Amino acid sequence: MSDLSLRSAFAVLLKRDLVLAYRRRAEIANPLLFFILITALFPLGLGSNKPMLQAVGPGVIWVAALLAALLSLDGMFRSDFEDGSLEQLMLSSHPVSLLVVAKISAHWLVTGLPLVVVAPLLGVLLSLPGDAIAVLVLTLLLGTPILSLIGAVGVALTVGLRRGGIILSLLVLPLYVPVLIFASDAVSTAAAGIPITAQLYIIGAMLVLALSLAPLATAASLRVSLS
Amino acid sequence: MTPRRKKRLYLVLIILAGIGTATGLALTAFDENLMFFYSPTEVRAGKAPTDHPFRLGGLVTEGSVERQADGLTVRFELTDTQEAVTVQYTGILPDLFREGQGIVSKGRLGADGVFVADEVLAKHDENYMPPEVADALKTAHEQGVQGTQAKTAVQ
Amino acid sequence: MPELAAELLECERNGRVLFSGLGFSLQPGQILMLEGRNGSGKTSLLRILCGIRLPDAGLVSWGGEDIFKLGPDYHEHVSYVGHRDGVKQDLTPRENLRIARAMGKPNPDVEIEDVLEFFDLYDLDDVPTRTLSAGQQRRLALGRLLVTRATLWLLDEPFTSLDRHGIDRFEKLMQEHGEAGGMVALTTHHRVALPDTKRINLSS
Amino acid sequence: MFMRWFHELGSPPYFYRFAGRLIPWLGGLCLVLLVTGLYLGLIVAPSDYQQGESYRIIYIHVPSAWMSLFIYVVMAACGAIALIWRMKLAEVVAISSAPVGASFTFLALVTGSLWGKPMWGTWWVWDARLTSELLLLFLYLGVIALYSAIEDKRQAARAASILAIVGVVNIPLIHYSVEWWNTLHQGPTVTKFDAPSIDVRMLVPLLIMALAFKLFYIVNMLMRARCELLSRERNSRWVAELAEADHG
Repeated sequence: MSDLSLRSAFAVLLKRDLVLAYRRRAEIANPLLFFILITALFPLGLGSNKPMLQAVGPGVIWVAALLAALLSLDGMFRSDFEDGSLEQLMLSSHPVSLLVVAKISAHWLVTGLPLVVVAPLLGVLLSLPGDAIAVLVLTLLLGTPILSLIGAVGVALTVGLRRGGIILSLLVLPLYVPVLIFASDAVSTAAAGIPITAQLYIIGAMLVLALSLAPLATAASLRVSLS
Repeated sequence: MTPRRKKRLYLVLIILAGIGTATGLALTAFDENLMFFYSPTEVRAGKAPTDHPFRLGGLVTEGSVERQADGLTVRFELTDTQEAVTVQYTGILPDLFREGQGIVSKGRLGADGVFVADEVLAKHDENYMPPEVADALKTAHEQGVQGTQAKTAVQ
Repeated sequence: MPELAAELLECERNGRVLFSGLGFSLQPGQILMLEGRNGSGKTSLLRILCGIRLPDAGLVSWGGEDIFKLGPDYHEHVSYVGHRDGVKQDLTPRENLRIARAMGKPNPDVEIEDVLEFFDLYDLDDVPTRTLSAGQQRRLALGRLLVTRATLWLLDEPFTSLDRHGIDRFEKLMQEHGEAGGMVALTTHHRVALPDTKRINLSS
Repeated sequence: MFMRWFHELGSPPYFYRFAGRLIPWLGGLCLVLLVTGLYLGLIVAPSDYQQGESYRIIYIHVPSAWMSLFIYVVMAACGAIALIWRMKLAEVVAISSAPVGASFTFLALVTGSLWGKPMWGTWWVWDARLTSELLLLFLYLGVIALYSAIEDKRQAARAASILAIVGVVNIPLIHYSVEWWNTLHQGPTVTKFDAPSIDVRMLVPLLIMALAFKLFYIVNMLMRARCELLSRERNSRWVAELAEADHG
């Protein structure tokens, strides 16, 4: 009985955030446009020297993905904090750390998944070889949920602050660095035609670790921020 | 057990399982090739990229360092005691560069099998000792090697 | 039904002690009014009772157990309406209530339609909450109290933006909740005509 | 007995007085060790068979790097205590440790860079050890920034504690990076399981310096903690009494 109601609470919350995102779809599109624009700036700024673009491409796309994720984070808890829904979430009769997973999933579906979808296009713009594009998509698929999970902790810590944005990036970006290193390394290694299973294992390990610890840390941080 | 305790226990178990899985994945990754540089053996075996810059690490082979006429370009062999790769570098070498020393160099592998480096870094080891001790150790080691050889010969 | 008890509560904000050594208990059927000047810590006390805010010292217990240890097991008995309504502006009143119901322990005896009806929101149930007036939004927030089986209502200035009719109606609702064995703790500046209320003044 | 002492130490006025009495002693000892360590390390110890005189920077670099990790772990542990048992003093110790730890991390990075240029041939290289140590600096700065951004200091301390605990995942990464990856940075010397591969005349000054740095941290942290306590408890009776005694 309680499992059933937990599952329905999870589903209701997930659906709520998706519906809200849909009703504000213009805002949701912003990080995605930002991602595409930032990546497009590099060929414009560096000149369309193909080998060079190939060399910097994986790093550029991943840095852009990082910044786009950072930009989208604020939306995860800010409006809930301002209208009081976050207090209500904390007072739910279900464990907060599980409800937080619903919110993070919604955030990823709305902001992370689109990045994965448009990534091949950007790979083509930066003239990455086909294998590298496939790996790019794979690393983004594994890596962007980590960004949402770690980001949730950062937003939860800064949600009560009036100018939390700068601090948020100071807290979150260092924690993003390992993802960036291994993911862009995997893509450029794949471009060189070398097996990348090791990097994928590492990213997988980070994902599992973030999945099991970040929700707890987020719930604890929200508790602190609301008190 | 109260339902609350039970729930908490499940949660702890899930988290522990998560951490365990993560560790397992990470350890699997370390069994694969995840490294800062390639060794000469791997280069010889064709594991290093051909049209991509990479790092090559190894020991400078004794007696292999030759300076070109321009005084800046150096050629030397890097070895991991199994295989060796010839490295060519133009520029100023670090203090610690000498024969027998560990080196990490970054560059590309040419079609002729020569590694053209655009950066040479000297990797020093974790041993610290005064020169006289190092000498003494070296002699002792050589004697030790001779000793074992003598033993083998006797047997 | 368990009772809510507070022992030696202390609360400080930015190094200033708002109250300390505060103790009281709330039995089923009782209504507790928290009084005091602005900034005397009424809202902080309510949030401590909710379990959102940690007291700097002391203990709040529900049926003899620390509410912070009980966590969600305590929250299934609690419904809180704070300064901020806690409704999503882009969702309709009906959607808002459906979410509130799923977050707590749903009350099977109450239909969402009845709640909307009771708070005069029935005709507005398919427009975004953003288009509702402040008083209507407040009524929607109060509607949350009915959709779950919460017995303890914690209300921070529940009468804000309500008209005379709404106030009377809600007073009556609180009274009925008390008669049915529920408990209410509220802060308000309105003179409330409720029998059998307990009062705590934080300013004295 | 011990628990009672521990509990007493947890009360701010007691800790304030206790730390006040401890500081001059520890500070003096720290100074003596620092001078001895530097004298032995820079003048008495022999030069290295490979690196000559340049290796002497280990007397600053290695203890700073150790302290950067040690202080982070202390900070996170105090943070955990502060979160679980809501102990005021643990909050204060955690938050007072952060600036000292950040300074040591910075010092380790700078001295490492100074060492790297002549030895490796580069000021900086993005290998695992160096990158993860740089991340540690950012983690420290994040903790400090978060703490100062939140107005209510108790809330701030708890938020900073959570961040510190989250950042702990970086610590094993730094420590084991030289073993897990083929880094440019050399492997551990003193802490490896078999006998340290360093001459004893070089090891002794290193250990003395390490102890001196540890004492420096404790003294500095205690001084900061005293200030923090005074500013947090400025409205309490014991601070008022203290101020009165000072004036009178």
